[in-house]
Amino acid sequence: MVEVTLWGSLSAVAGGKAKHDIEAKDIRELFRKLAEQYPGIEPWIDRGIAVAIDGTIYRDTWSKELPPGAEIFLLPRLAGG
Amino acid sequence: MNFDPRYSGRNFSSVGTRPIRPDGIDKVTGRARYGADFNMAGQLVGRILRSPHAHAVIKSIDTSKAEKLAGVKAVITAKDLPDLTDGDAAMYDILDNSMARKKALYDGHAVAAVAAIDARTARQALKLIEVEYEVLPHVTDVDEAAQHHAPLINDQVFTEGLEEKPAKPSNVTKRTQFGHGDVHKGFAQADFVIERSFKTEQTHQGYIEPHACVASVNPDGTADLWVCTQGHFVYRQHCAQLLGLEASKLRVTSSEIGGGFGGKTHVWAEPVALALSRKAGRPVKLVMTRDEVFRASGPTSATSIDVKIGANKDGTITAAEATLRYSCGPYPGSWAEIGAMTAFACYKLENVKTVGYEVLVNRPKTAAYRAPSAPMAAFAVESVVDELAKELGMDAVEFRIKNAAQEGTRSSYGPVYGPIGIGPTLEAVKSHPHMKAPLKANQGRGMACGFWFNFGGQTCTDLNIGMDGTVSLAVGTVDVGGSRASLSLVAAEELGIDYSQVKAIVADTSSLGYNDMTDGSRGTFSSSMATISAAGNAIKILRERAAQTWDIPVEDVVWEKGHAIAKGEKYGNLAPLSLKDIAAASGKTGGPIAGHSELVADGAGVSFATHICDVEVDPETGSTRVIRYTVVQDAGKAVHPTYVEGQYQGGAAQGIGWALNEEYIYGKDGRLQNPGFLDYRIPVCSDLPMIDTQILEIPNPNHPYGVRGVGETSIVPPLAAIANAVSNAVGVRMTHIPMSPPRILAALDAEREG
Amino acid sequence: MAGVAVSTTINGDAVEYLCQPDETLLDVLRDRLGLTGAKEGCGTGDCGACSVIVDGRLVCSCLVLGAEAEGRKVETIEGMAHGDQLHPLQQKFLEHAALQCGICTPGFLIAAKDLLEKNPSPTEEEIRFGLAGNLCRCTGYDKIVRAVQDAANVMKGA
Amino acid sequence: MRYIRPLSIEDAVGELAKAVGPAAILAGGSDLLVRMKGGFIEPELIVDIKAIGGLADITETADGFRIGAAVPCAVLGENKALKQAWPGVVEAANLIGSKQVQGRCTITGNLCNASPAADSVPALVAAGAKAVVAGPSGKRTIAVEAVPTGPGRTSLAKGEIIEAILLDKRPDHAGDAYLRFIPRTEMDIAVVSAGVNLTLDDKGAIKTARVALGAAAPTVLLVEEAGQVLIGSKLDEATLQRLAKICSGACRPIDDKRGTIEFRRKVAGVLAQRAATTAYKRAGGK
Repeated sequence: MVEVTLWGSLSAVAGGKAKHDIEAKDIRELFRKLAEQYPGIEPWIDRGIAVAIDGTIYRDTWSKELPPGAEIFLLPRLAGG
Repeated sequence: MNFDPRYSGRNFSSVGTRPIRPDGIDKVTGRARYGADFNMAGQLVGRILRSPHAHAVIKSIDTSKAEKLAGVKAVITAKDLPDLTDGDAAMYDILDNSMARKKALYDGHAVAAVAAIDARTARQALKLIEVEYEVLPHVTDVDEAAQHHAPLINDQVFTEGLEEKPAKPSNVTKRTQFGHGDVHKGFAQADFVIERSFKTEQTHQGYIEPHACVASVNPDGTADLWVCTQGHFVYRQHCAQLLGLEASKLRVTSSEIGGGFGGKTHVWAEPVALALSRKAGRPVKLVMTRDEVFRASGPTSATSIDVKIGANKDGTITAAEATLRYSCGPYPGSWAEIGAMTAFACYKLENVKTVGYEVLVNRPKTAAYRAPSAPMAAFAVESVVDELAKELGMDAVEFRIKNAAQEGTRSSYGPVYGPIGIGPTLEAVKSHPHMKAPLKANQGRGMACGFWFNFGGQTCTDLNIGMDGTVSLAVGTVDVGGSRASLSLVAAEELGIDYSQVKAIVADTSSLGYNDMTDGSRGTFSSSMATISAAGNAIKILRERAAQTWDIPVEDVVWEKGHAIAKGEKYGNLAPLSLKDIAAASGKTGGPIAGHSELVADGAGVSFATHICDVEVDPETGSTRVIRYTVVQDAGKAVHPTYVEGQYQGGAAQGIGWALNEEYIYGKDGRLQNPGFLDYRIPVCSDLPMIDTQILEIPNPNHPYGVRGVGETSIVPPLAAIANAVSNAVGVRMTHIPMSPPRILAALDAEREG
Repeated sequence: MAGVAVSTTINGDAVEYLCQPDETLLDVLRDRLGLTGAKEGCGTGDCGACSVIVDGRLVCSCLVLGAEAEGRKVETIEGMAHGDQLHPLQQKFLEHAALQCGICTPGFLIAAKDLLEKNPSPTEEEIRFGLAGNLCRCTGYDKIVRAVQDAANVMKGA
Repeated sequence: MRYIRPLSIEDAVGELAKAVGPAAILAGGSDLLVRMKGGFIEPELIVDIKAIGGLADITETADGFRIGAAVPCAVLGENKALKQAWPGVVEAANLIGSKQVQGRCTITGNLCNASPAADSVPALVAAGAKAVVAGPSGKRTIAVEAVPTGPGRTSLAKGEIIEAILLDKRPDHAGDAYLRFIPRTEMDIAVVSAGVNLTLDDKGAIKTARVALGAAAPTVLLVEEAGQVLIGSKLDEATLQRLAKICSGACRPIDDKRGTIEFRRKVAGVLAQRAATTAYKRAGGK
């Protein structure tokens, strides 16, 4: 079980709640379970969500494991110059 | 992938040196080939007809006269680019932006295009195309567009991110929010609160090379595209999808790129060139004029930002809040969102809240520009931070040091920071001689901080060892400022050979696996990881070949300083085999030796910078000159320090231009008034002083060398640093960027009149 | 439209071409003669990327008609090195990393060559004003100015 | 389209006079080629005047200087005698565009382009320069301020060419200066500008004065009242204040992408003061 924090706008489509406890071993499973629970999140995942694990931002490594006790924070996937 | 990206704190022999870049001679002799320097047999000239209206329904387009003109080989409109986007809204916007479908949404929006045997014929043909417009009311100002009575740009847009879905459409496409704590409580605790509103005008990346491409589509569905781009693989995906081509049959070659800064991360005319070529059955060269670059590529957002910061008497910030409105052009974007994330990223805050609003306007579609959205937010925040320090009677640097984020701080955008460099850059600034240098009358000194995330992404490289022992490195990130030199250094470092033995090239889309866009300061970060990985794979083969030669187990062979060494006393008489030796024998030991790597380079390290700037203001004319400038920035690890300095200096120079003179000026008619380098005033050589740099190296734990990105952060602090310097020079707080002479003189006169 | 026959000298070689009366020297160099070292950054004389020297005068080739080159001597970036011997400015631009994307580099080198021929010991200010007609968006000009200073020292010593 | 390079002014005038479609004179081309590139004009005939005898020369005569219509501005800066006599005119000419542009552009072209913001024109007007006009009915000499009649318009008739600009020989105790305001340090078009030309009497008081403003009205503005206020003074603070006020008041500027009405008014006065101060010093005043 990991505790996941959603950024402001995303929590609006996840029952208005910023913090969620989810049983997930990696980013892929986290996204799947979030989408099962809150179908409104799916288009956001398609557009891109980055996952910060203990402060390090992962944008594409969906196989990245979520260590127990780690701080998991979801962020928009951004564009750069 | 068994690649371990963790920082290892090793010593270097090549990394950190400053050799001459591999593409240098071609560039000083005029041989390097950029977007417009390539030609194909039978090539036609493409030209685009653009809307003179900011907002208009396209009622009809009659191309018959143009088609009849001798020498015209193809005329296209949106009909020739049918919608194949299959519900993908972002791709549909790219399609519509390439060629307007129902409405022209800004001055310069493409409505038709021709391919002809020469430029003169193409120009004449454009004049023969008859477009019937129904002109609609337009809006170009970000604040006006956000009003509920503003002309609607897209009546299908309802503001996202609100608690309830709005009943009426709006130009505000999205609301986003970040932060933590309770700002109301925080402001209640504050002894001092400063609240101000700011505006920044739209600027352009201003790369000197206009967009240019040569497109050739064959009847069998294969195609070639030669183009200046920051991401040829992304261009391939987008063009293939928009044209209905199979991606692997469209080969995109990235030319030398004459500057991008985010502006070449997006297709504009490339799908048009391909469509023209398909229709004409001949290659088509399409080069934008400078006027077209300004009117119809992707400038940055214009913004309107409110900032409120409170602090108690001891100098601790108790609460910080910002509302940010960013223009997106006529299509939805996420630019205010990035501004909202970066605004307070430098600080340790108990209570912080930022809200971003994305706003549609009748201007060209916003694209990324170097740390996109961060400079405007930093301008607003760092101006208020400076003012608050004054109010508190604290030194501006000390106040920032007291409130700087550090390892373990919860960032204003959410996650907790690992090791970061904001504190060290501030300490370096505090002790920098620049801070103590004397100033004369009408001169002032300012400083400001900046933050950027930095990205990684999908990356693929190939490392091939020739029979003579030299190494060719094929990378898929585009070289925008010397990355072939830095990546060659990395290959040399890993293999233990001399830099001169490595030659890096940027491979085309048919020669290498997919690579993400070269954006977010990711070029050296990502491709160095992939190069380290590819070199590791090559070394594995080199060891195997040596083991085979010696007829010993591969486990007993190690790779040290460019040589295979048989480890163990029993091999005492085996002389080490050099890379050259092994390469020479490769034909008889199993064939060519290569290392390949494909990976997602994630874990980019955030970076911070603090800048110091001295200005002199002429109080009679409002003219401002930057007389001294210093950049202090964390690089994580500088692979090629000279090019790192170059990034720092270039970012600062762009920020100086933005702060003082660059802006898009629209007339009441919604037309861009200054689409050229004469009146869009980027800094010239005599406008700038030398730009001093100090590179800090706080290793990124997620890169073997500790590399963070370096390309973007340096454009973030200058707007605020200069505004703070102007304020310290002549006592006026400038809240509107650019701080052009008429704006400064008006502010000074208002101050004098009290 | 009647073509104009032009006989001229480019980088020391006699060259003949036929061009249209409204064609610029830049178009002729790039599209007819394959000399693509001069770049078109603006086409209006505001960026200097197309700089060439005509009869000893530094000009923007986008503001010269191809027809005007009749009987003149034109120098372009392609003629700056002597065989495999780079001009000191070219060498110093490489050593100082005075280029990032490199699109402005040919124009800067030509302008700097003209500057040093007229003023072999320029001050920093003279270099900055002398090169103000050449836009660079990558470097902030710092390393360009240093490269020109260094080249001037080398050339004086030579 | 035809390109011709006549060898005599008569041939050039003849070709222009008989041209059927739009015709353009080419000297430096720094305005013409930009306008052609932008599609603002498509001339049927381009008359390159650089091969016409004498047009590429600066000659010093008993009366002063004769600057041929095809002399690039860079050459003005290299002419020591001219620079010494008319430093304000030369500095104005050497502010146009970049080094590259100065290698081509001419003061005659700058005048005939008829931009209110032309750099060399206020300096020429202040200097009392004259233009020699050759046309189908012979030659005439006119004051330079009589050439532009509005933005992009001149008083020249079909077939007429300005073949030279004339500047008077300088008496003792004379000086001129030109200043413009631009947002950058180089490469910009003047937001507003001022040219001042003074002669002093033996005691250092101003004997004659001409003040001209650029980018302050549809054409260059000769501010006679400003000249009057200087005459008799030694450029004391009160006179400078009055000069600034008169110049600011004389402006009829517009708001545009380069500046505002208020900015232009105010800075016109500031520049007139500064240019007058420089001209006064150059004339030997203290």
